Amino acid sequence: MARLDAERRELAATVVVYGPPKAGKTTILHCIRDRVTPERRGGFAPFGSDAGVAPLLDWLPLDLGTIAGWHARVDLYAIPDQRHADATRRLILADADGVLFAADSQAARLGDNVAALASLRDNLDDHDGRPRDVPVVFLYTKADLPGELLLGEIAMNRSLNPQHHPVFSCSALRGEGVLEALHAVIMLLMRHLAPVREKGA
Amino acid sequence: MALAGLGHYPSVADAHDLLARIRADQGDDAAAIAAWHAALECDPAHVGARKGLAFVAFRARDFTTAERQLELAAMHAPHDATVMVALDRVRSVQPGAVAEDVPRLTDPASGLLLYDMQGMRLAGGVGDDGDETLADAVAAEGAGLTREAARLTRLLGLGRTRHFLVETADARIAMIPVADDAALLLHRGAAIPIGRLLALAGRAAQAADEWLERMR
Amino acid sequence: MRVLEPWVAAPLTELLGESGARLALIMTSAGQVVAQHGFTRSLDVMSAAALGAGILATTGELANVVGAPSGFGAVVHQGGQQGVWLAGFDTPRGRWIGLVVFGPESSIGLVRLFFARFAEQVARAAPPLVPVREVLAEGFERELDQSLRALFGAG
Amino acid sequence: MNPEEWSDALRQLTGITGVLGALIISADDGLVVAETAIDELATADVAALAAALVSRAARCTAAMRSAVPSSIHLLAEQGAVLAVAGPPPLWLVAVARHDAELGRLRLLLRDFAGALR
Repeated sequence: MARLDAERRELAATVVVYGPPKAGKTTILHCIRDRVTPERRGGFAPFGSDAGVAPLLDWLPLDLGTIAGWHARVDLYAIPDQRHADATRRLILADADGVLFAADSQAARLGDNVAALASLRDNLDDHDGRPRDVPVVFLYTKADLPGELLLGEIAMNRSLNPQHHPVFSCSALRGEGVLEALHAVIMLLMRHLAPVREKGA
Repeated sequence: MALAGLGHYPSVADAHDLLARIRADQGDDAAAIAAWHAALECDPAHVGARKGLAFVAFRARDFTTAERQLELAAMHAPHDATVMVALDRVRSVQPGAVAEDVPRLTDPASGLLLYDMQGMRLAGGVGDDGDETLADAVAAEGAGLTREAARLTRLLGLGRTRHFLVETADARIAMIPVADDAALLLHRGAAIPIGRLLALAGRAAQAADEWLERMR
Repeated sequence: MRVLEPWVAAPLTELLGESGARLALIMTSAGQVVAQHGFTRSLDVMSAAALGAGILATTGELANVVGAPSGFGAVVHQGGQQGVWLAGFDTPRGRWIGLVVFGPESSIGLVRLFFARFAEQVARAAPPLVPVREVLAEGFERELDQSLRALFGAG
Repeated sequence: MNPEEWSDALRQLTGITGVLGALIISADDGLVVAETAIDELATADVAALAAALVSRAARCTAAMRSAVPSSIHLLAEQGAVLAVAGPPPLWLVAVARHDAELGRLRLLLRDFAGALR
């Protein structure tokens, strides 16, 4: 849930990266981290010290700087894939102000995408069990794989995105499209947080 | 006048003490002793009454009683120099008494250790053989102990630590804070009377305070 | 130590220093992490927050069932080498939960004592919440867009 | 000693002039096992802090290669805390004003701690 501290003029929001297993959720976080200047990344917790093992990146705080006198930050969480992490998933989503849905572009993964989207809807209830209206942006990953493996954006939209949420295609390896999608979801959630203000309010 | 005052405030230990001193001056030791005991009933920590009882006992050449009373006084007022001086005097005239030297800070085998609140040893030692590694380890733990005692007195609203005693099966250890940022530990065998341990530690603390002052 | 609400930092530092605790996690009763110390992986933080919030909710239910009207003050588990302290406390931001893991150098008593002080300090330090609509100025969106462009190198 | 005798012993201790409270604590976890005290004394805090002090004292005597502490006595400007070891992990603790009859308190604590065994 977005947090506003009027005294310190601080604003913090949470974006959750959701999607089926192996759709590239942590890759997306790595990609964002690598492209943001280090001083904006926020001091994030040290990861496990096993040398040679790539740390599992699941939380990335971003400092957006001062906006209209507000110090704004966004916490990015990648939802865990593990079956046993159901409670964790629900809790992370309970605080989500926006969702970046990573859908795997491979035709063979369409069923996984649909299942993940259904579980997102199930988990997006508020603390009292009512469904919450949270801005969602789609990110179709692995767009750089050979075309014969992919489903194509139109077919993907038909199955996953009949509501016409914003869509971005990305090649996770090269990272194209990821920042644009993040930009879009942050703009949407901020607009959502402060429903277009009355003039001068 | 003291009698009149006592009539008004019979429970005030100081009034009994004053009456006792008048009786002692008049040479009426029995009445003085009774008045001092009355003072101690009002205030068991009354150092003046302890000193008075020691004085009349000393005058009567009862050195054992004099020493015991002064040790009890030292227990309640470890920093009172007059008590220390009186104890020295009693012990020096006591037949067969072995006057115990105040342990010296410069002697690493004195069982006296001075350390700062960072746990660094400033002077002294604790082992019989002046083992420096041991002394450094004790200094490090001692600082933790002094801080813990200060935390307890602060959170329970008891004011500043005066002294801390630990007894084990084989030892008695006194800790006294010195200045604001140091403390000393005095380590003795279990046979030492507590009053004497505190008297020694009190005098050592005084010496340590002066020593620290000179160092600064 | 990592804190999302900066005014929690000083009380948490005191709690950790005075109690000698190894790990600490402060969260909302919904499980949102407010501050943490000592966890090395953020996934562990999320799991601990989820489990902690769940345990406290379950214990509250248990208290109702066995007829302890005000609930249990805290849930404590004392293991051989480590103990866990889990307790809710009220703040102007709603009910929060603290989870503290401590070793033999500390004790339940010390954690209880300094946790109570921590909860008092947090309740005092919390700045008031202000509804969003009142405070976001016009131009916020334009500036946000510019800031994101600069941040993501999109010019 | 049974719990009834415990509270009897604690009541005798608090009967001494200037004694604000007497507790049996578990030194391992810093919690109160039994207590008799005036209302103003935060006995749970006393238990936590006294247990921490006992543990610090034990580290100190260990560093000195001495035996474990059997009693501690802290005198401060406005009060005193005395504690005597009972059967592990129990300690008998008393908090008193600085002008209390500390000598008598110390002896009585010893007697009761011995009887706890």
